[in-house]
Amino acid sequence: MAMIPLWWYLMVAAGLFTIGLYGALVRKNAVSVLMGIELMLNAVNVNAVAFWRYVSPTAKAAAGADRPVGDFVVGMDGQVFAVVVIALAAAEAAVGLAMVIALYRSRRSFNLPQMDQLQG
Amino acid sequence: MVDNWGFIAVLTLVAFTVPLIGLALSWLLRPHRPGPIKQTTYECGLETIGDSWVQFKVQYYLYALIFVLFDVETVFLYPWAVAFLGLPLFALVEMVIFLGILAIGLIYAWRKGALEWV
Amino acid sequence: MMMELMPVWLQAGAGNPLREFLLENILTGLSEAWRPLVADLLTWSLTCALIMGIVQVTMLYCTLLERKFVGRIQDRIGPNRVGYWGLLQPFADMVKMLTKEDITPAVAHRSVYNLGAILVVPPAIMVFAILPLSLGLVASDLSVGFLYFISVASVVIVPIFMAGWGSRNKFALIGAMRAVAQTVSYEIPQVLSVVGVLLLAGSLSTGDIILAQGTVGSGAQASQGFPGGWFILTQPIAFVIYLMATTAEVERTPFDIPEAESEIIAGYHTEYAGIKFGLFQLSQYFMTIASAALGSVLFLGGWMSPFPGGLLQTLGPLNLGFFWMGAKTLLLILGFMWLRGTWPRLRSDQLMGFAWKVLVPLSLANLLITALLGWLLHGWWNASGAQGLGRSAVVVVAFLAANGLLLFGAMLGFGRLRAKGGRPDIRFEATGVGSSVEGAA
Amino acid sequence: MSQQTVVQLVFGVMAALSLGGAMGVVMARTVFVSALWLILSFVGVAGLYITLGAGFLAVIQVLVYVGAISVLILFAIMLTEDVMGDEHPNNGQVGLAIILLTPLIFLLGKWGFTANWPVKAAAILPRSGLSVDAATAAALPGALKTGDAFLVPDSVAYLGRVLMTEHFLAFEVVSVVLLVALVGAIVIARD
Repeated sequence: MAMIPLWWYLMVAAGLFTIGLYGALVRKNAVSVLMGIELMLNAVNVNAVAFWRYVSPTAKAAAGADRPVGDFVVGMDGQVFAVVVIALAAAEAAVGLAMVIALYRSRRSFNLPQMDQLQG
Repeated sequence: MVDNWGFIAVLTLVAFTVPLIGLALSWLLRPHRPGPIKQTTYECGLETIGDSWVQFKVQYYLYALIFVLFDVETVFLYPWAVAFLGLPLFALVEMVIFLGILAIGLIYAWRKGALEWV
Repeated sequence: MMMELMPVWLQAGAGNPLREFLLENILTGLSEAWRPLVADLLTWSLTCALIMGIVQVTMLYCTLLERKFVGRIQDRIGPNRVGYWGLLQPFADMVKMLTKEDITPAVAHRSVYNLGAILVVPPAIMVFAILPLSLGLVASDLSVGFLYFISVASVVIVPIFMAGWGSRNKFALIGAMRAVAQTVSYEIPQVLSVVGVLLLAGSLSTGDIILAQGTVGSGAQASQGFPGGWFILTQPIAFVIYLMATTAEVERTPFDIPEAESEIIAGYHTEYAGIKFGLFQLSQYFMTIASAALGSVLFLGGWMSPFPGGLLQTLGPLNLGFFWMGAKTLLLILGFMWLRGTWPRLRSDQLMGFAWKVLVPLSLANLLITALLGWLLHGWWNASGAQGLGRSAVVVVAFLAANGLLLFGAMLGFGRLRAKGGRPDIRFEATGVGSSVEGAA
Repeated sequence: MSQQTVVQLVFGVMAALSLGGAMGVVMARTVFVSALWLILSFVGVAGLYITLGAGFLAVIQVLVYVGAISVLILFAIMLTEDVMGDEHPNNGQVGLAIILLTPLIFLLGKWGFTANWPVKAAAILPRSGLSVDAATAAALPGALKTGDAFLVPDSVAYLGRVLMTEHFLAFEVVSVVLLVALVGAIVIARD
């Protein structure tokens, strides 16, 4: 009866995740690999928020001064999860791209197949 | 809530039509006589030397980096600020710790010269 | 009480009289399933048309006003040939832009180049959704209103980057890089300065923020806002930071390094001609107007009359909210133009250093002081039961004193930093910007 | 009925934006264009959040992903010379990736579609502040009665309170993570 069934969101998230993983696996370019990882994180977030809206919210008695007892609010766990994931994605992108830049500087290349210093 | 976003959806469509209408009108009215000299890259009358897609210095990236982290910080700052006056003092302490940790980051960046434009 | 005077004409959904009228008189032939939806869509479209009309006309005459105003500052007359007092000049400009030949550089990345020009406009229009014209006259009073504005406005950097990169011109790309670096640097002080206001208002919605500024002397609870009147009184430093950061955000002089015409031709829109160039100008003016309107919402009480006791808030049956809102917005726009007419352009390093080394620490300190003082004052009147004008006076005086102290400390701190000579390339006094901080006291 | 059609249409557009953008990311030959597709995908995901009733997250998605992370990516691309990419942006793992990912998407789809997720009635309520009707009360486990106010809080203040009380540890850890990322990235990027 919901306007949009839950599984629609799950399908989109699955698609995003798979495409992101594909990008991360097949791209030579390090920045593109990071973009694939960002897509995967987005997929995770879509799932988290969809589950927050559809499944997780065991209604709990509202706490706090401005809500009368007897009202029920939906928990915010899924949203908090998504916000933290966004923050971590930002940190990941910052460090990851810094590494790309550092590698580029030492190898004059963007491409991961050439980053083989550790190969014996 | 639903209504508000519905309006924004309509406004988005309208917002995209505005530049398209402008372009369409101009396409009807303007002359079109391209030439090889006209279509050269504008560089004060000189020939362009080398590729125009030049490499930039790392300073730009450092600014963007600090920006991203502070942008994420504001994401946490806004819900806190809005809720603040209904919360106990504990919330203020938490936020002072949060801001303090990030201020250390800013000071570090400052000391390391990441804020210098060279 | 005032809400009853003013029906929610622009408010989406049920309760909008226009929507009710459409439902009852026009759309009677439709099936029950579609009637409300079509009514909604029609109402929204009409609202969009209204907003677009107002914004377009304001934009057109802002260009004229700016040329006249800057002209007067520079002892010129400004445009006066087309129409009486140059009143038809904007339309002449428009016709010129439309009929000019469009030149695309042969080496440009065509799709990115063209999309850049198209995409720069929609965000500048979309931000108007949350700006109220008057009481009850806000198209979309989102609960995340202010954040919506900031995030949609921040999208503009993407088309700017597309323009710079797609042109495949060194100057365009340098301009785009500068534009983005500057925009993102000043976005931080902009959002940080407003946090104090949001903390006192207790909401991100523009409607609530304005209402929170109308509680001078009332017995309102903290949940309905802080009883300090307009936020320019309790947050003067934040106001000045907001204005400076906004000027940089919309890339106006003295922060127009991205398009510094004497250095990099015209920045990211070097290669654009005719209407595409016009679209960039359009977007910039829209953003200027929207930022000024947001500034008046955040700090100047939005549609509220500046007189005590709501004098001249209504004239007979007419609510003058739109007049006050317009007047305050115009005031801030004139402020931007004044800046443009009188200040020299900053240097890149001064610009970036100023954002990160002055504005960000200052707004962080302001935020902490606001939180602490807000908490203390809140506790004080809860404990003492203070109410009315006396309480408002205490609040305003306390905040003004705190802001003064903060300013004094900041001047001292930055002065010492400079005196140490650790960073010879930051010369606040040379930019003149330090003195404008001083002027906020 | 009709409103449902429109909402589903909006969902369809947003899903198409996010998935199409994602396809663009992995298909584009130029890194810069790839990044532009990524931005489109981010916008689509923000739209999905709106259809889920998470307005704050949608706005944050645009602010952080479109306004900030994409800037980081674009700058990183600009810092390197070969912005045009090359003719062969993929490595030799395309076939292998497709072989691996086909069962993955199949399994994810199967689980998403067939698993019996315990969907709560809260999802049915289109907006906050609605009273609980009889059907909802029957569908919800727990002490919900018909007529109770049931709030799906879109309020940012509520999120703030939750962050400050229940989830304060995550909140503080995020600040440490951001600090570490800042220091680490500065050290790495400047030699």
